[in-house]
Amino acid sequence: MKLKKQLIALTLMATAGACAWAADPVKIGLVLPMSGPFASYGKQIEHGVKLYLATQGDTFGGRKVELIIKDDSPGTAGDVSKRLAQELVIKDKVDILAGFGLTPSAFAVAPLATEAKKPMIVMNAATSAVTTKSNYIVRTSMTLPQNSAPIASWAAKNKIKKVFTLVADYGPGHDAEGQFKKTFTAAGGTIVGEVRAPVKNPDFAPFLQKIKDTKPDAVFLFLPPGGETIAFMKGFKERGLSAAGIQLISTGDLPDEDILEALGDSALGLITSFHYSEAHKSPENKAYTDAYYKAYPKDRPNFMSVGGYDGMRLIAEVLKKTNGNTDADKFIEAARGMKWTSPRGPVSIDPATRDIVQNIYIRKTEKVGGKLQNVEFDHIADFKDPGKQ
Amino acid sequence: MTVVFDGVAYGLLLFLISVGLSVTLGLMNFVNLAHGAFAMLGGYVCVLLLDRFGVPFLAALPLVALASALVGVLLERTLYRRLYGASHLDQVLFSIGLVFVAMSTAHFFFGAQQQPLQLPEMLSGQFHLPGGLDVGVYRLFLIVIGLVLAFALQWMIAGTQFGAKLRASVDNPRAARGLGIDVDRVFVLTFALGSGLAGLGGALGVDMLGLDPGFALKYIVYFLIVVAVGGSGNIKGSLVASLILGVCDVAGKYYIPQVGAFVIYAVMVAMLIFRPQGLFGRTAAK
Amino acid sequence: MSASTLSTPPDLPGTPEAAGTSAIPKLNFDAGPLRDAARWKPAEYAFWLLPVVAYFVFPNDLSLLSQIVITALFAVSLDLILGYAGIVSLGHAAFFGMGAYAAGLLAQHGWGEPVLGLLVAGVVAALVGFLTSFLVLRGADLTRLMVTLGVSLMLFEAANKLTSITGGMDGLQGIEMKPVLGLFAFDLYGKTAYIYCVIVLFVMFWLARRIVHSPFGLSLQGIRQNVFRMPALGAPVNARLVGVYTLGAAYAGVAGALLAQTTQFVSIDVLSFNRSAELLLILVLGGTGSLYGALLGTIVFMTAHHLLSGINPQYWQFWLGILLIFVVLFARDGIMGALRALTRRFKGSRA
Amino acid sequence: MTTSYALQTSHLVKRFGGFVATNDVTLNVAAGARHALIGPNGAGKTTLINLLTGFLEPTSGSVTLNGEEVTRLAQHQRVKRGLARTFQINRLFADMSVLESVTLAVCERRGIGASWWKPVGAHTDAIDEAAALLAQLKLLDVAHHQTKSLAYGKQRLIEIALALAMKPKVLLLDEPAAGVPTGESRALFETIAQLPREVTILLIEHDMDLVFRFADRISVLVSGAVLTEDVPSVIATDPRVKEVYLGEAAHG
Repeated sequence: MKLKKQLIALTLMATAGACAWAADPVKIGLVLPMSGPFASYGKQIEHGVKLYLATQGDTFGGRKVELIIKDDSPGTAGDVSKRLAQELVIKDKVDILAGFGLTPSAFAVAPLATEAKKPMIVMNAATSAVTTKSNYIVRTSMTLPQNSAPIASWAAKNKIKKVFTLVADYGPGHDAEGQFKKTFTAAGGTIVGEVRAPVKNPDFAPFLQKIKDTKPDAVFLFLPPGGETIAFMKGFKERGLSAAGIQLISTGDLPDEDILEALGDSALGLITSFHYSEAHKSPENKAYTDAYYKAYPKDRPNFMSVGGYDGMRLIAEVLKKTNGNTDADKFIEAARGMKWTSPRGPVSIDPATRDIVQNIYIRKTEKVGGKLQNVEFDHIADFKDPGKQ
Repeated sequence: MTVVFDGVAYGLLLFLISVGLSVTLGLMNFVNLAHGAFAMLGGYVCVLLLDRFGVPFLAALPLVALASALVGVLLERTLYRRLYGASHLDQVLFSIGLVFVAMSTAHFFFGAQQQPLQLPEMLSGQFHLPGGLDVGVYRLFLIVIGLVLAFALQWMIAGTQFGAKLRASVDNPRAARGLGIDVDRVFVLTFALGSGLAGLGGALGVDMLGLDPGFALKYIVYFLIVVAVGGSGNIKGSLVASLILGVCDVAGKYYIPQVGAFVIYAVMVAMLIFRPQGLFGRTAAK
Repeated sequence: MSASTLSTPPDLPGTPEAAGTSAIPKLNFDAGPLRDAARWKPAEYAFWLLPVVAYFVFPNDLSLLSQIVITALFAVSLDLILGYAGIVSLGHAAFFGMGAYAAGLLAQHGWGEPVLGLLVAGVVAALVGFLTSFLVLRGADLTRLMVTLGVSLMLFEAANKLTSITGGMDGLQGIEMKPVLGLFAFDLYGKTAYIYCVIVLFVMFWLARRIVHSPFGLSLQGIRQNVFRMPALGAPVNARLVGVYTLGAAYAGVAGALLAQTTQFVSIDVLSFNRSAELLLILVLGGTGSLYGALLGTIVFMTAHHLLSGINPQYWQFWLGILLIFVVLFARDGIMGALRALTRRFKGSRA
Repeated sequence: MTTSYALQTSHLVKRFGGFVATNDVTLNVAAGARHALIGPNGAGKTTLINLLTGFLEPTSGSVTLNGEEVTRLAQHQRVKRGLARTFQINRLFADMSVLESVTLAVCERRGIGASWWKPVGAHTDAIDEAAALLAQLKLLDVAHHQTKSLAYGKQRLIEIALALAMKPKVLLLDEPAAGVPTGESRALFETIAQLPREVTILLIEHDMDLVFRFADRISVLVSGAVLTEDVPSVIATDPRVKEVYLGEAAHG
């Protein structure tokens, strides 16, 4: 029964695809959390996508790009994301689905992308298993393990023997903790303490005190961006843990450019591993950040905007390669193994897992020209997502 | 030992913010879930004063209390007054509506991200007591303010003429009017007091709890727990309840982290079942 | 209306047959209004044509329509508890979530038959409802608000902690739904899903309507209107409240299961505070105390929400807040209240 | 011949903290009696009724209904055993029609209060019984009116209708004529007087001439304790009763 249905859908798509690709615009449906707790995710990704179209033009492979944005607030409700995606496919007849600020929305829409045979470009959701949920998914942001493994191997190589891990008690937190522990203990390090703090946690005092008592070399941290991170960083400094020489290490989404101001000086000295920093030295990044500030003076470019920017670039490159043909299988074939230089550095799409392969940089948070930046001083080139090895 | 100290500081912060709710709920029998919005307002006004107008932190606090009190009076005169007789359900829905409005207004003016708040030098950092116990200066500052306010409020409610008039108007507005008490004026002042305290609590809390448009909804539960456990309208009850909850939460997280959030919710539900009127509250008069 | 002649009243209290008083004169009394209260009115038939018409008028919006139907069932479940028995709840999503997870886990482990999923979800939610109902019996409105809120928050925490089972924040995936009754597979366009949801809503609504018009329903109204009088009539109030709370929980569980099955995904959001708060808003908007109030409230709220968030995705919550404040201050009886007032005025002016 | 008692209490005590509301009350109401309970305000009459109906738990002592001890039984269980009451202050279903309220009471008595399948309208026997009751209390004309729209006097009749719907063996009337204009209270008492002897009535009433015309036995309650109990003629001449009432009047 299933095969017959797929054949009909294929022929339907092919005929529509064939005659449409010459003139009609390419409709891209963006499913993003534009309001609610994760509103800043949606805003940054939208900035990235629109910035690409503004700077590189909006016609590729002979077809003009048309964006349709749907707000799947609060972002963690899979049923809302799936309903909006279904509307985009059936009502707005989009050719490509993109966006997905959080993992639940990506997971919910994946089966739909398979059934409707629509390419699905994930621009932020970071859980490793996302690309396995549908053969039509390509990810241009990052994966959690891809960022937590390098900081672990860096720590082991740099005289950090005893690490205390503190993560937020939710899915992504468990993944980051698991990956860090696996890589760090394999490289000879020991975990001297583990804590999973409740997600809504107005006060870190007890945990900070516990860390201070165990006196580790470093603390590996994974918290959702926002109030919790600020409270922790301030407490870390205020209770004299940084003064006591305990090094704070974590993945780069903690000192995200969006909240660096709010973190203030408590973020100084933080060492993180990430795939993008505003301070990354490359002509592409210089052009990108200048264009970003011109278009959005009130905000700062961060990894989510680059996820959107590169997602749009991938679509543009594929359209050029397939001469405007958005047939799902042709699209994915064209995307596999694609390479380009992104504002973050050289990137490519892993032909097997359709996930992004990129440099992961080790950076330290310092004041550059009066402004807090994550300055890169080391990197691991073309790092694949260890989560799927 | 510092766990107890942190618990007390955190408890007092909870008290500062929720005492306003205890006032509006207990003395005026109004379930004001929008109380968090007044605290958020206080936080944003404080950030505004510090960043844009360079007002020092300590000077900003009274202004913040005044600002949120004024907004409280404005809303009380226009909207809240119509709902004094309404059922708790109506009051809850009304205040949830207010929270939605406050959240999107804050989002519109201040954007979605966290608001930075730089504490003045003398309030940050650590203070090393002889016994090797290092105490956060800001936490000490919070405890002092919390206790001062608690006793001032208790004295005001129990000791002054205004306090007596207030309690009379709530117990029996008709009788109070009969005695010539201008009940409306008393309610306005009480509401202003309640929202002013909330604003102050909000501003003081920014450093520890952070501040973003979701603040009003995120911490609603904590304020309600303090009032429910402490018994509405009872300053002493709210103080003791917030201290117990503060220490319980902190100790819970220190010793048995994975249980963490369950502690607070379980304590709340158990308390409500066995002592519906709260630890010290009067038996529900109405 | 023919006046139903009254058969000689059986053992009239206090009038022993032996007393020899003449048989009670035939009472020309018409019990009509009460006797026909449960009969289906033409307006109701018209109402139930709406979903059929909507199927043809909005073929591309079936997924939105399905979610309106699911929320309508969820609103009916709260109306049974709040509108009829007067129990205030700010944590009704607890049962919705339990139903969703039950159906989701069932389907994930191979029992993908939808109708079976509904039954299991209803039973699981009813069980949770029964266990927590004793917490709700004591205390006044405020305590009930807080207790129900506390229970739903605890379930939310539990769902987040048991990531291995529920998938935690990332949600429960890998749900494979088998065709409904083995015949109708869930299709891309959501046709089967929509029809399936409408049928389930109608059956559950029909049952709720029957219950509401039964002596049990009347006794619930009695409890809501005067909880002191009922024991004096020999009614076991606590047993009735436990009964309706469990029934409401079962209804909410079935609604949760419908969502899990039609979207083949369960996110932790099914247990969130927002869902309970929004449901309360929907019910008050529609007008508590009438099942159609729950349905109308859902339709108006979800459509307004969909259109508003379409217009400006970032600030639709602002208008939602304004709407809520307006309804509470000025239109307290909600849409049903306004409709009743209209019909009364219309009937008044006509008669 | 030993008189059988419908309702008895032995050494009933109720203390609220220090205050003794019911002080060692032993009351025996004969089956079929028209027993009145009189006493000045604050004598503890309503507390006593609340103890009899189970609304309040006694501090000590016991309550017996038709020979069966019911002290620990919940309120609704005592009603099932034939003990019905009216309230001093109306406790009615404001938004329900009169017929609905009485039908609800009849359904509860018939034990179909929890039946959820057949609509109320289908239980024609229950509706007929309710209608007959309304006819008996001359409320038939307002059967479909909402309770809250009726005059206070009519609402008092509904209180009695609801109590009668319980087919009580013992009926507790807590100042049934309170707040009813004198004209209507005469009619009210006619209806009560017509009730058959199977129904034992314990009446609490202030209006002396109503009590003396209605009751065949009177107990006088003063500050929670029974001062005396006797036939109306003896009570009428008993100086202590006069003193208690006059005393109350004299001291003001």
